Amino acid sequence: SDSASQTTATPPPTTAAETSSAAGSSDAPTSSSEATGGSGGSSETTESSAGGDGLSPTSMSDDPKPLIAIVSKGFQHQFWQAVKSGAESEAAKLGVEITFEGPASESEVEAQIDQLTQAIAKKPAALGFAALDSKAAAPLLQQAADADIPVIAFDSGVDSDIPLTTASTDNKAAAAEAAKHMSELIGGSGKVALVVHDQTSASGTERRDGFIEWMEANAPDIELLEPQYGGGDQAKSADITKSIIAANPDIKGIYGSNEGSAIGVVKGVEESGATGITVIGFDSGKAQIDAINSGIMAGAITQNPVGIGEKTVQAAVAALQGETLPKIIDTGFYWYDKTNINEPQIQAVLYQ
Amino acid sequence: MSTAIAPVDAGPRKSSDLRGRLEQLLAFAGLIVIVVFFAIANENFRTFSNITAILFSTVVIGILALGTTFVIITGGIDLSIGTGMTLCAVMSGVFLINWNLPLGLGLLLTVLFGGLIGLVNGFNVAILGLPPFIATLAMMLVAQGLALVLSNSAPIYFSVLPAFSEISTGEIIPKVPNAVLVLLVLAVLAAILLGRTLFGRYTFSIGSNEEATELSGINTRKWKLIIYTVAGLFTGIAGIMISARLGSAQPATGQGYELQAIAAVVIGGTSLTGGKGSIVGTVIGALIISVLNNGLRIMSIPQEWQNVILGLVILGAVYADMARKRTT
Amino acid sequence: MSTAIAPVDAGPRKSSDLRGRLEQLLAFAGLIVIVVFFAIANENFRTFSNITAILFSTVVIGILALGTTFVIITGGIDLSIGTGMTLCAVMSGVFLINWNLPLGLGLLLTVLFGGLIGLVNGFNVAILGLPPFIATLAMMLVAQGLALVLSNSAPIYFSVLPAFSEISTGEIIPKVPNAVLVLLVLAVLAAILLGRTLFGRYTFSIGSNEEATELSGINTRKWKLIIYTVAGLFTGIAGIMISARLGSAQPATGQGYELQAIAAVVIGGTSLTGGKGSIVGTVIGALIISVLNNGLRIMSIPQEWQNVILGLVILGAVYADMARKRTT
Amino acid sequence: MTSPLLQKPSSDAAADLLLEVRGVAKSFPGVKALQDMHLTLRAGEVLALVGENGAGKSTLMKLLSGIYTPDEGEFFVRGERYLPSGPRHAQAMGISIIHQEFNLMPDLTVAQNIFIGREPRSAGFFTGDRELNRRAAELIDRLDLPLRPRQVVGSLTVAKQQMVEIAKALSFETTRVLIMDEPTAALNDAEVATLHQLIRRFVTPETAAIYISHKMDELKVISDRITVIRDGRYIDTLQTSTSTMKDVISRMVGRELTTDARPENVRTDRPVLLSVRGLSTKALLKDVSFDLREGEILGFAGLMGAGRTEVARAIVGADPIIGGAVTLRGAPISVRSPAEAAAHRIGYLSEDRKQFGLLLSQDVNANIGISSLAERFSSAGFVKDRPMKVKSREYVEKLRIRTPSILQTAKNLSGGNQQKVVIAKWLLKDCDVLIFDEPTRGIDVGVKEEIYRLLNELAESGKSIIMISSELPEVLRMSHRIVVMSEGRVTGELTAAEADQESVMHLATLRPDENPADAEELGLEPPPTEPDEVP
Ligand SMILES: Nc1ncnc2c1ncn2[C@@H]1O[C@H](COP(=O)(O)OP(=O)(O)OP(=O)(O)O)[C@@H](O)[C@H]1O
Ligand SMILES: Nc1ncnc2c1ncn2[C@@H]1O[C@H](COP(=O)(O)OP(=O)(O)OP(=O)(O)O)[C@@H](O)[C@H]1O
Ligand SMILES: [Mg+2]
Ligand SMILES: [Mg+2]
Repeated sequence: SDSASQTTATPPPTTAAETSSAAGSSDAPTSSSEATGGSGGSSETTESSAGGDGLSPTSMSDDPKPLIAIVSKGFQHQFWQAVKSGAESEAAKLGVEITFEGPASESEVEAQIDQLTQAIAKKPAALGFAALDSKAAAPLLQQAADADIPVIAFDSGVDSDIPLTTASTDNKAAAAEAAKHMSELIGGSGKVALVVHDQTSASGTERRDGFIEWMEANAPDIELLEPQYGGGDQAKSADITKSIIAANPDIKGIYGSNEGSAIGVVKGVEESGATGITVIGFDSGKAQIDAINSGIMAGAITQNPVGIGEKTVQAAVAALQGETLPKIIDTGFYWYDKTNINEPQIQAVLYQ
Repeated sequence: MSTAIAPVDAGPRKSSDLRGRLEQLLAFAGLIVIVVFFAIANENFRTFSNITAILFSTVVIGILALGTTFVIITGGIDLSIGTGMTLCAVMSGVFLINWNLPLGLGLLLTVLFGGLIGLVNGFNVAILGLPPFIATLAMMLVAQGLALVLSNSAPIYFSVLPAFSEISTGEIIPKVPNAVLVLLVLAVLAAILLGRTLFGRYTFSIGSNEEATELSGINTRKWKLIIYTVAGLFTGIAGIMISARLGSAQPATGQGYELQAIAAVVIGGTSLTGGKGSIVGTVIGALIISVLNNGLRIMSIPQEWQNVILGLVILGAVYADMARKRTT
Repeated sequence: MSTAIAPVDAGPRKSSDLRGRLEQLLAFAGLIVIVVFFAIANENFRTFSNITAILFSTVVIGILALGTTFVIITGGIDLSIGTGMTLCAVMSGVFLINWNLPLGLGLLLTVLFGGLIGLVNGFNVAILGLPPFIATLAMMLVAQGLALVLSNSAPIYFSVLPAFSEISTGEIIPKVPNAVLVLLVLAVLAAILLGRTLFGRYTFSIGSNEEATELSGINTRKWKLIIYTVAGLFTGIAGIMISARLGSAQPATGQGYELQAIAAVVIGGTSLTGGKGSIVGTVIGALIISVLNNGLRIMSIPQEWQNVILGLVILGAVYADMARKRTT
Repeated sequence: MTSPLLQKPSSDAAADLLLEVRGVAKSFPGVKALQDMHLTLRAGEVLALVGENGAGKSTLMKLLSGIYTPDEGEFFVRGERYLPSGPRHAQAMGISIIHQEFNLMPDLTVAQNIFIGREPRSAGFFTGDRELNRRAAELIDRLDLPLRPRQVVGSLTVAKQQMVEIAKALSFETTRVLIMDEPTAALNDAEVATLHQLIRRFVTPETAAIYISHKMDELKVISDRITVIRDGRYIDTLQTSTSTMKDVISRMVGRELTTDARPENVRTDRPVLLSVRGLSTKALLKDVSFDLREGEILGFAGLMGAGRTEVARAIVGADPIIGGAVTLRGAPISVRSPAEAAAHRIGYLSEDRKQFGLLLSQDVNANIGISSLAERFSSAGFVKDRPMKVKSREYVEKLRIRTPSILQTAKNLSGGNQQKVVIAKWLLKDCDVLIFDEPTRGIDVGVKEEIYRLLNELAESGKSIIMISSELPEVLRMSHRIVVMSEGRVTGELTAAEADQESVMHLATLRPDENPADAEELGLEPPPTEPDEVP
């Protein structure tokens, strides 16, 4: 499946209070702390208070429920479905109505622009938006601002002043975390391959570049192969993985950059019958969880898609109440493996 | 019936002209029914800004569909228009941003580059005799790869060149994006090209019977080369329009556009077996698709149902159109 | 004279059979050249496990291509096979996991469900008379939507049913995944169906001249209905094979598979205008695509160049095949 | 008026009447194809059905086979009312029809075409190909046709395709009524004779045949009675033995026809316009040489497969040549495509109008204009529609093309009218050399005369015409000189004065003894098996 991501003007990752507390395990977003400046320590409290109490059900009861139109980067894939379910449950809690849409793949920038246009045409009370390309969306965001529709960015930043806040994770830092674990697991040397879901979208490039950059900086003895792109398709990623193994019998580790890629890598390794290959994945889903439990996958990075959806709706509602929002809401990322997978705070961010 | 001989010659001609026009008007029927339905069902649909939004969203697919109408009327197909458009978008970035060429020249070169893609397709089809499906499928793959290579797999932004975006989003006529005008002008141009010129006539006759056309003393190879090249020029223009709209050349988009464009052409009544078709039909076909997309979203139909309904309505519209033609 | 009849009759038949077989063998030429090239260029290519990996990766596209060969020989097209396969995969999950049906029954129902998709296509094409492109495009959209609806947009996992995965990844013959055997068996079946049965004969006949076939007293509507249904059965099997391989039904995949399958058919020499084609050709076409994909990856060609090369090699292979046929 | 046909047939007559058509009418948009049509077919007879192009003959046959349903009227088969639901029903009633337009599957073999829908099966579902080919071989043998069961039909010439149709129609054991719509349009005299023999063998006291033709001579030979229709109406039925062709024709066209005399003068005084030397092709032609003078009509005669069509196609660059030279007005030219030929003002009208002549889905206007559009009816790439349409109408009138308007789709015209459209196309284009391959195929006698007149006019005005025809009388009548071909070679050249049936046939059947291999390649029987039966 496709997945989360980031745009050009990435806000610096933050160690939000919530993040660190949620991930009690020592493996929790460690690497992000170094990159953080400390921009948003206060963020968590602000937004949670905004979301929680702001709307009493009675205040809304006479009017039709306010509509929050959400345009995401994807729709069909598990990651986005998890975001959607988070948004939906929060909307039910807060008594608002939402619509949730996204293009079929993360390369369909124009389709997303059309969806955003129509979302604005519905005259929503607020707008949630994860931009595939923020510049392309700029005029529409202006239009929303002119119509006094508050805009909440999520998943990745929007290169614009208009969004009141951004609920997201730092993909690059998350990928670096994956690289760090890979390096540790294979003992700091050997061949490592990347099966990436997309070579142009922000989520694809950042999860690739974050991984590569960490390796280049910290693991000189690890030889990285040319990244291969499987479009997030499991079967294609499996075929790619088998080719990589055939071409490099001495391969030590393979990294799959989203759910579809990761599962494809697992399938490919299984089908090729090769042993001793360390597989690291990204995102969650039942197949990945099974693979980690069975030991085929060493571990994976996951974001908190349900949390992203919840926070987006919370922030939108807060904005409708006229509250001020922090610039950034860090929804965090987590390393999970066999050892911590059953811990409640990890279970809370995994989706099946 | 037997009234007089004199009007017999003028009479049927005029009435058949009228009937022809009426038919074209009626071909709108499917489209109009859909529009009326949405207009009644949802007030947000019938706003002026939503109408322009629909037209705006038709532009890129519409332009691709216009160009490929010619190819389809010859009985061919062009699968390369989607990624070809992307490659042209990237080339516009290369010309205007990387090479910093003047706007006009950059645009001209982009359109010509589109023509070059079409020329290569035409060469493969008309001169080497490859099946159009294969020739353009190969071009689709090549263009997809080259777009990534030439852009280093990263979008090229036109932020430094606001005039470029004006091509699409500017408003010479207030409240109407220029892109819509571009589509309109190109549609008129294509209609003239298809209906009034030798080029159009030969397009039809090649599609109707290529061998007979050849034996009628017409250089069918030359004309097929030209037809594919013209389709390529439209691809080039579509490349400009999409990157102007987005303010960037996105090297990974485009795949899937070819199917939508071909669908627009076929929904518009152009036959994939060649020899039949019209530009009006293609425009209507493209509009049907974008009106449906827009309307379903405006009505907040859950997204997983949107495609189901889209498919059913397309079936219904095309079936109704065929049934109507059968009875008249 | 009468004594001579037997050998005279047998003579040319045998020789033409031989020539036919030789031609088919030569059609491998493109494939063989490609295989030999990679085998020389990279030693990792020519390992046994890599060969089975190539075959394995051909299975799903190959099965779809087999079924759609029949449709294409009639002069039709089936765009619904990609998402139709996905819908069938989801249905296999619904039958086996949600409804907990016995394995055999679940598989049977899934295949029949594929047949149902094909039947609806066939109805739209043969009975309502819709153009196959439109009818199956609509089905493509409907199937895509229904796959999401019926699965609640979430994968359905078969972890509790290890026997299901065995269908694809088990190894009745050591080192050869069952999926490869399934493809092989289906190819033989399809070849017999096309070459030795009335069904095949009428498939060619309809593609060659539908009107004349109808006038010869053959119920072309009925046969077209059956042909699309058969293509649907293959779609159903492909749905089983892909979910068995992945251990889950993924509701969001499938789009794009149709184009690859059609490409395999056309590269294999089946004409989109109908009347000509072969199963051997389709298998070769599918293999050409997967060998190229595999070989280019094994050689670590940067991915953005892979498509460029893939496109060029397809052009070259088809051109060479045509040139060969022209000279013989 | 009450025709005797409308009376209820007595039981005696009913036994005699195999087929009866009563008061049938059929209209298409803008066309009344048939009105109040009558016809009776008696057991044991061959009934000829004649009428001008577009008179409604083929429409009647399509009504009989259930392809169209009549607006009015009814059919009776052996006294029983018959409302055909489709070809299969017609066949079950014992009616076999060979339609004017071929109904063949070009990608299937001869045997597969003949037995389509009636394939021998094994185990119910599998095709018994061995048995299929054996039966086809048997049938072909019995009918003595130059076909092989395994030949792919699309690779056959029009004439052979016609033979496949004939074989198919005669392959039904249960056929009582055989209807043939212009079966000989694509056949030459020898093959016509063979077909007539087949028909005679077919017609027994229990069976009968309807025979549609524009070739007046053969009516005398094959038919017992002749039914004439005009403008979709029944006109008259004549006993062949007691009437003259003049009677038939005057009923057909509603007036007397005058025929021009054949040209006498050999135009040796005129300069040579086109000169062909040593033309050879890979498939067939060997060392073909001839000259064409200005203002001359040069006839090409020969048996089927003699290579006349191939000469024409080679000259206009439709087929590649492997040797030879063509000079135009003394200057060598190299023509590699019909477009280049057109640039040299050489035009070619193909013998196969459906495959190589017509744009079936386009209207009459587009078909007539296609060749001359660029040079006569356009400026700066734009088509000048008005003058184009004026010219189209002019030719529609001149050739009496029966069509509701010039915007009628070519597909909806009758076969003969389609042929006229193709001829109009070339008459409109101003060519110096016109190669007409079987130009009067399927054209009625009245218009034939008109076309002959137009050809003569063209020749008078200095144009040169090559006329390929399998109708020997036509070649003899029209040509100033006649080139005779056999098996890809020119076997002789005759002036109009020298030429007669015997001399031409002698040359046409002359076989180059040294290369039986060529004959084999053409699918012909080796020389000894085919006796020269015609002279
Ligand atoms: N499907 C059709 N649609 C419209 N008009 C038709 C159609 N079929 C036949 N016609 C018209 O009906 C008339 C009779 O045609 P028909 O083919 O029966 O003539 P015919 O006697 O067989 O002529 P020919 O000798 O040229 O074959 C013609 O004017 C023809 O144009
Ligand atoms: N059995 C055959 N199989 C394939 N092609 C054939 C066969 N017989 C003849 N031909 C083709 O037919 C052409 C030769 O016949 P052509 O039509 O030139 O003769 P023709 O004198 O014009 O006779 P016709 O009366 O049939 O027109 C060549 O192009 C030849 O290749
Ligand atoms: Mg007729
Ligand atoms: Mg000929």
